[in-house]
Amino acid sequence: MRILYFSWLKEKIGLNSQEIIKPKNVETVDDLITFLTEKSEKHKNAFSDLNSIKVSVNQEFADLKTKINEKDEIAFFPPVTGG
Amino acid sequence: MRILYFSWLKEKIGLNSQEIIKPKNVETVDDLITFLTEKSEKHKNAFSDLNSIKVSVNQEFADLKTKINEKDEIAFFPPVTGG
Amino acid sequence: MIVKVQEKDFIAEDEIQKLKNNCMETPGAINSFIGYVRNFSNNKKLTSLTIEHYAGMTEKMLLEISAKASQKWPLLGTLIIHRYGKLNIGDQIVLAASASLHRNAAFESTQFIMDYLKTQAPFWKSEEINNQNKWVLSRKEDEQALKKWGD
Amino acid sequence: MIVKVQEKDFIAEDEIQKLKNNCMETPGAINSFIGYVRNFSNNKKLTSLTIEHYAGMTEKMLLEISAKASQKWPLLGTLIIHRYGKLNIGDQIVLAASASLHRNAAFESTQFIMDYLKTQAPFWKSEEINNQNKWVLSRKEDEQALKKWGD
Repeated sequence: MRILYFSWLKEKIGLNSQEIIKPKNVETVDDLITFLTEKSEKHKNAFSDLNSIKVSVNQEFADLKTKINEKDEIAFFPPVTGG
Repeated sequence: MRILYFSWLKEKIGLNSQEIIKPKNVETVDDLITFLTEKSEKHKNAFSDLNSIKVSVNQEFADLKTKINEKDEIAFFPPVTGG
Repeated sequence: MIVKVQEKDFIAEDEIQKLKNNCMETPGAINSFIGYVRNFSNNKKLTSLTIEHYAGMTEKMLLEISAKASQKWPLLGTLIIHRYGKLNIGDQIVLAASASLHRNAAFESTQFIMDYLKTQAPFWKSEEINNQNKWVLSRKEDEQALKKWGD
Repeated sequence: MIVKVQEKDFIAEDEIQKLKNNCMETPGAINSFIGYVRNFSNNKKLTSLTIEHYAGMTEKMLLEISAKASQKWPLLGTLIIHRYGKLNIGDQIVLAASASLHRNAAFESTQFIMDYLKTQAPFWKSEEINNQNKWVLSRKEDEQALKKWGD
Protein backbone atom coordinates (compact mmCIF):
# COMPACT_ATOMS: atom_id res chain seq x y z
CA MET A 1 0.00 0.00 0.00
CA ARG A 2 1.04 3.57 -0.71
CA ILE A 3 0.98 6.07 2.15
CA LEU A 4 1.19 9.84 1.52
CA TYR A 5 1.86 12.67 3.98
CA PHE A 6 1.16 16.38 3.49
CA SER A 7 1.83 19.72 5.20
CA TRP A 8 3.35 19.48 8.70
CA LEU A 9 2.80 15.70 8.83
CA LYS A 10 5.20 15.36 5.91
CA GLU A 11 7.74 17.54 7.73
CA LYS A 12 7.42 15.78 11.09
CA ILE A 13 7.72 12.33 9.51
CA GLY A 14 10.34 13.44 7.00
CA LEU A 15 8.67 11.62 4.11
CA ASN A 16 6.39 12.57 1.22
CA SER A 17 5.28 9.01 0.81
CA GLN A 18 6.17 5.43 1.60
CA GLU A 19 5.29 2.02 0.18
CA ILE A 20 4.60 -0.80 2.61
CA ILE A 21 3.28 -4.31 2.30
CA LYS A 22 0.06 -4.47 4.29
CA PRO A 23 0.69 -6.46 7.49
CA LYS A 24 -1.93 -9.16 8.07
CA ASN A 25 -3.26 -7.62 11.28
CA VAL A 26 -3.80 -4.19 9.65
CA GLU A 27 -7.43 -4.04 8.53
CA THR A 28 -8.42 -0.42 9.16
CA VAL A 29 -6.87 3.06 9.09
CA ASP A 30 -6.66 2.85 12.87
CA ASP A 31 -4.67 -0.40 12.65
CA LEU A 32 -2.31 1.21 10.13
CA ILE A 33 -1.62 4.16 12.47
CA THR A 34 -0.88 1.73 15.31
CA PHE A 35 1.48 -0.22 13.04
CA LEU A 36 3.31 2.94 11.87
CA THR A 37 3.63 4.57 15.31
CA GLU A 38 4.97 1.36 16.90
CA LYS A 39 7.80 1.19 14.39
CA SER A 40 8.93 4.85 14.30
CA GLU A 41 9.35 7.69 16.82
CA LYS A 42 8.75 10.25 14.08
CA HIS A 43 5.43 8.70 13.21
CA LYS A 44 4.54 8.45 16.90
CA ASN A 45 5.26 12.15 17.30
CA ALA A 46 3.36 13.15 14.13
CA PHE A 47 0.29 11.08 15.06
CA SER A 48 0.23 12.16 18.74
CA ASP A 49 -3.01 14.17 18.29
CA LEU A 50 -5.39 12.31 16.01
CA ASN A 51 -7.96 15.13 16.28
CA SER A 52 -5.72 17.33 14.15
CA ILE A 53 -5.32 14.74 11.39
CA LYS A 54 -7.51 13.89 8.43
CA VAL A 55 -7.23 10.78 6.33
CA SER A 56 -8.22 9.80 2.83
CA VAL A 57 -8.36 6.34 1.27
CA ASN A 58 -8.06 6.26 -2.52
CA GLN A 59 -8.57 10.03 -2.59
CA GLU A 60 -11.87 9.93 -0.70
CA PHE A 61 -12.20 11.30 2.84
CA ALA A 62 -12.17 8.41 5.30
CA ASP A 63 -11.99 7.83 9.04
CA LEU A 64 -10.23 5.58 11.54
CA LYS A 65 -12.65 2.72 10.97
CA THR A 66 -12.33 2.70 7.18
CA LYS A 67 -11.16 -0.69 5.88
CA ILE A 68 -7.96 -0.71 3.84
CA ASN A 69 -6.43 -3.10 1.34
CA GLU A 70 -3.05 -3.82 -0.20
CA LYS A 71 -3.64 -1.71 -3.33
CA ASP A 72 -5.03 1.35 -1.55
CA GLU A 73 -3.54 4.83 -1.53
CA ILE A 74 -3.84 6.24 1.99
CA ALA A 75 -3.05 9.87 2.78
CA PHE A 76 -2.65 11.65 6.12
CA PHE A 77 -2.84 15.43 6.39
CA PRO A 78 -4.03 18.28 8.62
CA PRO A 79 -7.40 20.03 7.96
CA VAL A 80 -7.23 21.76 4.59
CA THR A 81 -6.56 25.51 4.26
CA GLY A 82 -6.93 26.35 0.58
CA GLY A 83 -9.03 28.96 -1.15
CA MET B 1 -41.55 72.81 -11.87
CA ARG B 2 -40.00 70.25 -14.15
CA ILE B 3 -41.83 66.99 -14.82
CA LEU B 4 -40.10 63.97 -16.39
CA TYR B 5 -41.59 60.80 -17.86
CA PHE B 6 -39.86 57.49 -18.53
CA SER B 7 -40.52 54.18 -20.25
CA TRP B 8 -44.14 53.58 -21.34
CA LEU B 9 -45.35 56.69 -19.47
CA LYS B 10 -43.19 58.79 -21.78
CA GLU B 11 -44.65 56.98 -24.80
CA LYS B 12 -48.28 57.23 -23.65
CA ILE B 13 -47.97 60.92 -22.84
CA GLY B 14 -45.75 61.66 -25.82
CA LEU B 15 -43.35 63.80 -23.81
CA ASN B 16 -39.92 63.29 -22.22
CA SER B 17 -40.47 66.24 -19.95
CA GLN B 18 -42.49 69.38 -19.46
CA GLU B 19 -42.08 72.60 -17.50
CA ILE B 20 -45.11 74.00 -15.72
CA ILE B 21 -45.71 76.78 -13.25
CA LYS B 22 -46.99 75.20 -10.07
CA PRO B 23 -50.73 76.01 -9.73
CA LYS B 24 -51.63 77.34 -6.28
CA ASN B 25 -53.85 74.41 -5.36
CA VAL B 26 -51.14 71.84 -6.20
CA GLU B 27 -49.38 70.96 -2.95
CA THR B 28 -48.66 67.25 -3.27
CA VAL B 29 -47.77 64.69 -5.94
CA ASP B 30 -51.40 63.57 -5.81
CA ASP B 31 -52.60 67.14 -6.55
CA LEU B 32 -50.19 67.36 -9.48
CA ILE B 33 -51.54 64.13 -11.01
CA THR B 34 -55.10 65.46 -10.64
CA PHE B 35 -54.06 68.73 -12.31
CA LEU B 36 -52.31 66.95 -15.21
CA THR B 37 -55.04 64.38 -15.87
CA GLU B 38 -57.79 67.03 -15.86
CA LYS B 39 -56.03 68.96 -18.61
CA SER B 40 -55.00 66.15 -20.95
CA GLU B 41 -56.52 62.90 -22.21
CA LYS B 42 -53.05 61.44 -22.76
CA HIS B 43 -52.12 62.07 -19.13
CA LYS B 44 -55.46 60.69 -17.98
CA ASN B 45 -54.81 57.52 -19.95
CA ALA B 46 -51.21 57.19 -18.74
CA PHE B 47 -52.13 57.71 -15.10
CA SER B 48 -55.19 55.43 -15.17
CA ASP B 49 -53.54 52.81 -12.91
CA LEU B 50 -51.57 54.53 -10.17
CA ASN B 51 -50.45 51.16 -8.76
CA SER B 52 -48.23 50.69 -11.79
CA ILE B 53 -46.53 54.08 -11.42
CA LYS B 54 -43.61 55.21 -9.26
CA VAL B 55 -42.73 58.81 -8.55
CA SER B 56 -39.56 60.62 -7.52
CA VAL B 57 -39.18 64.19 -6.24
CA ASN B 58 -35.72 65.70 -6.76
CA GLN B 59 -34.38 62.24 -7.62
CA GLU B 60 -35.54 60.61 -4.40
CA PHE B 61 -38.35 58.05 -4.34
CA ALA B 62 -41.58 59.72 -3.19
CA ASP B 63 -45.27 58.93 -2.88
CA LEU B 64 -48.64 60.53 -3.58
CA LYS B 65 -48.57 62.53 -0.34
CA THR B 66 -45.11 64.02 -0.86
CA LYS B 67 -45.20 67.86 -0.84
CA ILE B 68 -43.88 69.56 -3.93
CA ASN B 69 -42.58 73.05 -4.69
CA GLU B 70 -42.03 75.29 -7.69
CA LYS B 71 -38.33 74.36 -8.07
CA ASP B 72 -38.78 70.60 -7.76
CA GLU B 73 -37.97 68.00 -10.38
CA ILE B 74 -40.74 65.39 -10.38
CA ALA B 75 -40.46 62.16 -12.35
CA PHE B 76 -43.08 59.52 -13.13
CA PHE B 77 -42.11 56.04 -14.27
CA PRO B 78 -43.06 52.36 -14.04
CA PRO B 79 -41.29 50.03 -11.58
CA VAL B 80 -37.63 49.76 -12.58
CA THR B 81 -36.28 46.80 -14.57
CA GLY B 82 -32.51 47.28 -14.75
CA GLY B 83 -29.66 44.95 -13.82
CA MET C 1 -17.12 53.45 -4.24
CA ILE C 2 -16.93 53.47 -8.03
CA VAL C 3 -20.18 54.04 -9.97
CA LYS C 4 -20.36 54.37 -13.75
CA VAL C 5 -23.41 54.63 -15.98
CA GLN C 6 -22.33 54.42 -19.58
CA GLU C 7 -23.37 53.45 -23.10
CA LYS C 8 -20.09 51.79 -24.03
CA ASP C 9 -18.97 48.29 -23.06
CA PHE C 10 -16.50 47.62 -20.25
CA ILE C 11 -13.66 45.17 -19.64
CA ALA C 12 -14.42 43.52 -16.30
CA GLU C 13 -10.78 42.50 -15.76
CA ASP C 14 -9.58 46.13 -15.95
CA GLU C 15 -12.37 47.46 -13.75
CA ILE C 16 -11.77 44.82 -11.07
CA GLN C 17 -8.04 45.57 -11.19
CA LYS C 18 -8.85 49.25 -10.54
CA LEU C 19 -11.17 48.31 -7.69
CA LYS C 20 -8.39 46.16 -6.19
CA ASN C 21 -5.74 48.88 -6.63
CA ASN C 22 -7.99 51.45 -4.94
CA CYS C 23 -8.31 49.37 -1.76
CA MET C 24 -6.53 50.78 1.30
CA GLU C 25 -5.27 47.27 2.07
CA THR C 26 -4.74 44.20 -0.14
CA PRO C 27 -8.19 42.57 -0.35
CA GLY C 28 -8.30 38.83 0.30
CA ALA C 29 -11.56 38.51 -1.62
CA ILE C 30 -13.36 40.11 -4.55
CA ASN C 31 -16.78 38.90 -5.61
CA SER C 32 -18.16 40.14 -8.89
CA PHE C 33 -21.37 39.73 -10.78
CA ILE C 34 -21.95 40.27 -14.49
CA GLY C 35 -25.44 40.42 -16.01
CA TYR C 36 -25.77 39.65 -19.73
CA VAL C 37 -28.52 40.05 -22.33
CA ARG C 38 -30.26 36.69 -22.60
CA ASN C 39 -31.53 35.31 -25.92
CA PHE C 40 -34.96 34.32 -24.63
CA SER C 41 -37.62 36.15 -22.64
CA ASN C 42 -40.66 34.12 -21.56
CA ASN C 43 -39.82 31.58 -24.28
CA LYS C 44 -39.73 34.26 -26.97
CA LYS C 45 -36.57 34.89 -28.95
CA LEU C 46 -35.01 38.29 -28.40
CA THR C 47 -33.30 40.33 -31.11
CA SER C 48 -31.98 43.14 -28.92
CA LEU C 49 -32.46 44.95 -25.65
CA THR C 50 -32.66 48.70 -25.14
CA ILE C 51 -32.09 50.26 -21.73
CA GLU C 52 -33.36 53.69 -20.76
CA HIS C 53 -32.38 55.40 -17.53
CA TYR C 54 -32.98 58.56 -15.50
CA ALA C 55 -29.62 60.32 -15.82
CA GLY C 56 -28.65 61.88 -12.52
CA MET C 57 -30.96 59.88 -10.33
CA THR C 58 -29.34 56.63 -11.51
CA GLU C 59 -25.85 57.60 -10.34
CA LYS C 60 -27.31 58.94 -7.09
CA MET C 61 -29.19 55.72 -6.33
CA LEU C 62 -26.20 53.52 -7.22
CA LEU C 63 -24.01 55.55 -4.85
CA GLU C 64 -26.65 55.25 -2.12
CA ILE C 65 -26.81 51.48 -2.59
CA SER C 66 -22.99 51.26 -2.49
CA ALA C 67 -22.94 53.32 0.72
CA LYS C 68 -25.57 51.10 2.33
CA ALA C 69 -23.51 47.99 1.48
CA SER C 70 -20.38 49.60 2.95
CA GLN C 71 -22.24 50.33 6.18
CA LYS C 72 -23.51 46.79 6.44
CA TRP C 73 -20.26 44.91 5.69
CA PRO C 74 -16.56 45.66 6.28
CA LEU C 75 -15.70 46.43 2.66
CA LEU C 76 -12.48 47.72 1.13
CA GLY C 77 -14.30 48.95 -1.99
CA THR C 78 -17.31 48.56 -4.26
CA LEU C 79 -17.85 48.90 -8.00
CA ILE C 80 -21.00 49.26 -10.09
CA ILE C 81 -21.04 49.74 -13.87
CA HIS C 82 -24.38 49.74 -15.68
CA ARG C 83 -24.88 50.28 -19.39
CA TYR C 84 -27.75 51.92 -21.24
CA GLY C 85 -28.75 52.16 -24.91
CA LYS C 86 -29.19 49.34 -27.41
CA LEU C 87 -27.52 46.03 -26.55
CA ASN C 88 -27.25 42.72 -28.39
CA ILE C 89 -27.69 39.11 -27.19
CA GLY C 90 -24.86 38.12 -24.84
CA ASP C 91 -23.72 41.72 -24.26
CA GLN C 92 -22.67 42.77 -20.79
CA ILE C 93 -25.33 44.88 -19.04
CA VAL C 94 -24.03 45.34 -15.51
CA LEU C 95 -20.96 44.65 -13.39
CA ALA C 96 -21.17 44.80 -9.59
CA ALA C 97 -18.24 43.90 -7.35
CA SER C 98 -17.13 44.16 -3.72
CA ALA C 99 -13.67 43.82 -2.18
CA SER C 100 -13.09 42.72 1.42
CA LEU C 101 -10.59 40.91 3.64
CA HIS C 102 -12.75 37.79 4.00
CA ARG C 103 -14.98 36.17 1.41
CA ASN C 104 -18.33 36.33 3.17
CA ALA C 105 -18.57 40.15 3.15
CA ALA C 106 -17.70 40.24 -0.56
CA PHE C 107 -20.28 37.60 -1.49
CA GLU C 108 -23.14 39.03 0.56
CA SER C 109 -22.57 42.68 -0.30
CA THR C 110 -22.41 42.04 -4.06
CA GLN C 111 -25.69 40.15 -3.87
CA PHE C 112 -27.15 42.97 -1.74
CA ILE C 113 -26.03 45.55 -4.32
CA MET C 114 -27.66 43.59 -7.15
CA ASP C 115 -30.90 43.05 -5.21
CA TYR C 116 -31.19 46.79 -4.49
CA LEU C 117 -30.10 47.81 -7.97
CA LYS C 118 -32.88 45.64 -9.42
CA THR C 119 -35.59 47.48 -7.48
CA GLN C 120 -34.17 50.96 -6.80
CA ALA C 121 -32.02 52.07 -9.71
CA PRO C 122 -34.08 53.87 -12.39
CA PHE C 123 -33.39 51.73 -15.45
CA TRP C 124 -36.05 50.38 -17.80
CA LYS C 125 -35.52 47.59 -20.30
CA SER C 126 -37.30 47.27 -23.61
CA GLU C 127 -37.06 43.95 -25.46
CA GLU C 128 -37.14 43.61 -29.24
CA ILE C 129 -39.12 40.49 -30.15
CA ASN C 130 -40.34 39.90 -33.75
CA ASN C 131 -39.43 43.49 -34.69
CA GLN C 132 -41.53 44.91 -31.87
CA ASN C 133 -40.23 46.67 -28.79
CA LYS C 134 -41.94 45.85 -25.53
CA TRP C 135 -41.21 47.24 -22.08
CA VAL C 136 -40.11 44.58 -19.62
CA LEU C 137 -42.42 44.12 -16.62
CA SER C 138 -40.95 44.24 -13.13
CA ARG C 139 -40.75 40.88 -11.32
CA LYS C 140 -42.28 40.19 -7.91
CA GLU C 141 -39.26 37.96 -7.16
CA ASP C 142 -37.06 41.04 -7.29
CA GLU C 143 -39.14 42.83 -4.63
CA GLN C 144 -39.14 39.68 -2.50
CA ALA C 145 -35.37 39.25 -2.81
CA LEU C 146 -34.93 42.36 -0.63
CA LYS C 147 -36.54 40.63 2.34
CA LYS C 148 -33.46 38.54 3.06
CA TRP C 149 -31.55 41.70 4.03
CA GLY C 150 -34.04 42.65 6.73
CA ASP C 151 -33.63 46.42 6.26
CA MET D 1 -17.64 21.98 -15.24
CA ILE D 2 -14.14 23.37 -15.70
CA VAL D 3 -11.55 22.53 -13.00
CA LYS D 4 -7.88 23.54 -13.22
CA VAL D 5 -5.16 23.16 -10.61
CA GLN D 6 -2.06 24.97 -11.78
CA GLU D 7 1.10 26.76 -10.71
CA LYS D 8 0.81 29.59 -13.23
CA ASP D 9 -1.37 32.66 -12.92
CA PHE D 10 -4.67 33.02 -14.81
CA ILE D 11 -6.53 35.84 -16.53
CA ALA D 12 -10.01 35.85 -15.01
CA GLU D 13 -11.51 37.70 -18.01
CA ASP D 14 -10.40 34.96 -20.44
CA GLU D 15 -11.53 32.13 -18.15
CA ILE D 16 -14.96 33.68 -17.59
CA GLN D 17 -15.30 34.24 -21.34
CA LYS D 18 -14.60 30.51 -21.87
CA LEU D 19 -17.13 29.59 -19.18
CA LYS D 20 -19.72 31.82 -20.91
CA ASN D 21 -18.95 30.42 -24.38
CA ASN D 22 -19.29 26.84 -23.09
CA CYS D 23 -22.84 27.43 -21.83
CA MET D 24 -25.58 25.67 -23.79
CA GLU D 25 -27.65 28.86 -23.65
CA THR D 26 -26.63 32.52 -23.19
CA PRO D 27 -26.31 32.95 -19.42
CA GLY D 28 -28.06 35.96 -17.93
CA ALA D 29 -25.76 35.91 -14.92
CA ILE D 30 -22.21 34.98 -14.01
CA ASN D 31 -20.97 35.35 -10.46
CA SER D 32 -17.27 35.00 -9.83
CA PHE D 33 -15.04 35.03 -6.81
CA ILE D 34 -11.30 35.69 -6.72
CA GLY D 35 -9.21 35.03 -3.62
CA TYR D 36 -5.90 36.94 -3.30
CA VAL D 37 -2.85 36.65 -1.04
CA ARG D 38 -3.33 39.17 1.79
CA ASN D 39 -0.43 41.15 3.23
CA PHE D 40 -1.30 40.48 6.87
CA SER D 41 -2.10 37.34 8.83
CA ASN D 42 -3.17 37.78 12.46
CA ASN D 43 -1.58 41.26 12.42
CA LYS D 44 1.74 39.88 11.19
CA LYS D 45 3.19 41.04 7.89
CA LEU D 46 3.44 38.35 5.24
CA THR D 47 6.29 38.05 2.73
CA SER D 48 4.90 35.21 0.65
CA LEU D 49 2.51 32.28 0.64
CA THR D 50 3.24 28.73 -0.49
CA ILE D 51 0.45 26.33 -1.35
CA GLU D 52 0.84 22.56 -1.34
CA HIS D 53 -1.82 20.20 -2.63
CA TYR D 54 -2.63 16.53 -3.08
CA ALA D 55 -2.39 16.15 -6.86
CA GLY D 56 -5.17 13.90 -8.09
CA MET D 57 -7.41 14.17 -5.08
CA THR D 58 -7.60 17.94 -5.51
CA GLU D 59 -9.03 17.77 -9.01
CA LYS D 60 -11.37 14.97 -7.93
CA MET D 61 -12.73 16.95 -4.97
CA LEU D 62 -13.16 20.13 -7.03
CA LEU D 63 -15.13 18.17 -9.63
CA GLU D 64 -17.27 16.63 -6.88
CA ILE D 65 -17.98 20.08 -5.42
CA SER D 66 -18.85 21.43 -8.89
CA ALA D 67 -21.21 18.49 -9.46
CA LYS D 68 -22.90 19.05 -6.09
CA ALA D 69 -23.46 22.72 -6.96
CA SER D 70 -24.91 21.77 -10.36
CA GLN D 71 -27.35 19.38 -8.67
CA LYS D 72 -28.47 22.02 -6.19
CA TRP D 73 -28.96 24.96 -8.61
CA PRO D 74 -29.98 25.23 -12.28
CA LEU D 75 -26.51 26.12 -13.60
CA LEU D 76 -25.28 26.53 -17.17
CA GLY D 77 -21.66 26.01 -16.11
CA THR D 78 -19.10 26.21 -13.34
CA LEU D 79 -15.42 27.08 -13.20
CA ILE D 80 -12.77 26.52 -10.53
CA ILE D 81 -9.10 27.43 -10.93
CA HIS D 82 -6.80 27.03 -7.94
CA ARG D 83 -3.08 27.75 -7.91
CA TYR D 84 -0.31 26.04 -5.96
CA GLY D 85 3.36 26.84 -5.35
CA LYS D 86 4.91 30.09 -4.10
CA LEU D 87 2.76 33.21 -4.40
CA ASN D 88 3.38 36.87 -3.59
CA ILE D 89 1.22 39.46 -1.80
CA GLY D 90 -1.79 40.41 -3.92
CA ASP D 91 -1.43 37.39 -6.23
CA GLN D 92 -4.51 35.53 -7.36
CA ILE D 93 -5.00 32.21 -5.52
CA VAL D 94 -8.38 30.98 -6.66
CA LEU D 95 -11.15 31.78 -9.13
CA ALA D 96 -14.59 30.22 -8.74
CA ALA D 97 -17.51 31.13 -10.99
CA SER D 98 -21.01 29.95 -11.89
CA ALA D 99 -23.19 30.79 -14.88
CA SER D 100 -27.00 30.65 -14.79
CA LEU D 101 -30.09 32.22 -16.32
CA HIS D 102 -31.00 34.16 -13.17
CA ARG D 103 -28.68 35.82 -10.69
CA ASN D 104 -29.66 33.99 -7.50
CA ALA D 105 -28.39 30.58 -8.64
CA ALA D 106 -25.07 32.09 -9.73
CA PHE D 107 -24.54 33.93 -6.44
CA GLU D 108 -25.48 31.06 -4.16
CA SER D 109 -23.65 28.33 -6.05
CA THR D 110 -20.38 30.28 -6.22
CA GLN D 111 -20.53 30.84 -2.47
CA PHE D 112 -21.35 27.15 -1.99
CA ILE D 113 -18.37 26.14 -4.12
CA MET D 114 -16.02 28.37 -2.10
CA ASP D 115 -17.40 27.13 1.23
CA TYR D 116 -16.87 23.51 0.23
CA LEU D 117 -13.51 24.18 -1.41
CA LYS D 118 -12.32 25.75 1.87
CA THR D 119 -13.05 22.60 3.87
CA GLN D 120 -12.87 19.73 1.35
CA ALA D 121 -10.22 20.47 -1.26
CA PRO D 122 -6.78 19.20 -0.16
CA PHE D 123 -4.73 22.41 -0.25
CA TRP D 124 -2.44 23.58 2.57
CA LYS D 125 -1.09 27.10 2.90
CA SER D 126 2.22 27.99 4.46
CA GLU D 127 2.87 31.65 5.30
CA GLU D 128 6.29 33.27 5.24
CA ILE D 129 6.54 35.71 8.16
CA ASN D 130 9.92 37.12 9.28
CA ASN D 131 11.77 34.60 7.09
CA GLN D 132 9.97 31.68 8.70
CA ASN D 133 7.40 29.45 7.08
CA LYS D 134 4.44 28.46 9.17
CA TRP D 135 1.52 26.23 8.22
CA VAL D 136 -1.81 28.05 8.32
CA LEU D 137 -4.32 26.65 10.81
CA SER D 138 -7.81 25.80 9.64
CA ARG D 139 -10.57 28.15 10.80
CA LYS D 140 -13.68 27.08 12.69
CA GLU D 141 -15.63 29.71 10.71
CA ASP D 142 -14.97 27.72 7.55
CA GLU D 143 -16.49 24.56 9.03
CA GLN D 144 -19.45 26.56 10.30
CA ALA D 145 -20.00 28.24 6.93
CA LEU D 146 -21.14 24.86 5.56
CA LYS D 147 -24.15 24.81 7.86
CA LYS D 148 -26.04 27.37 5.78
CA TRP D 149 -26.33 24.85 2.94
CA GLY D 150 -28.07 22.26 5.09
CA ASP D 151 -26.56 19.27 3.33
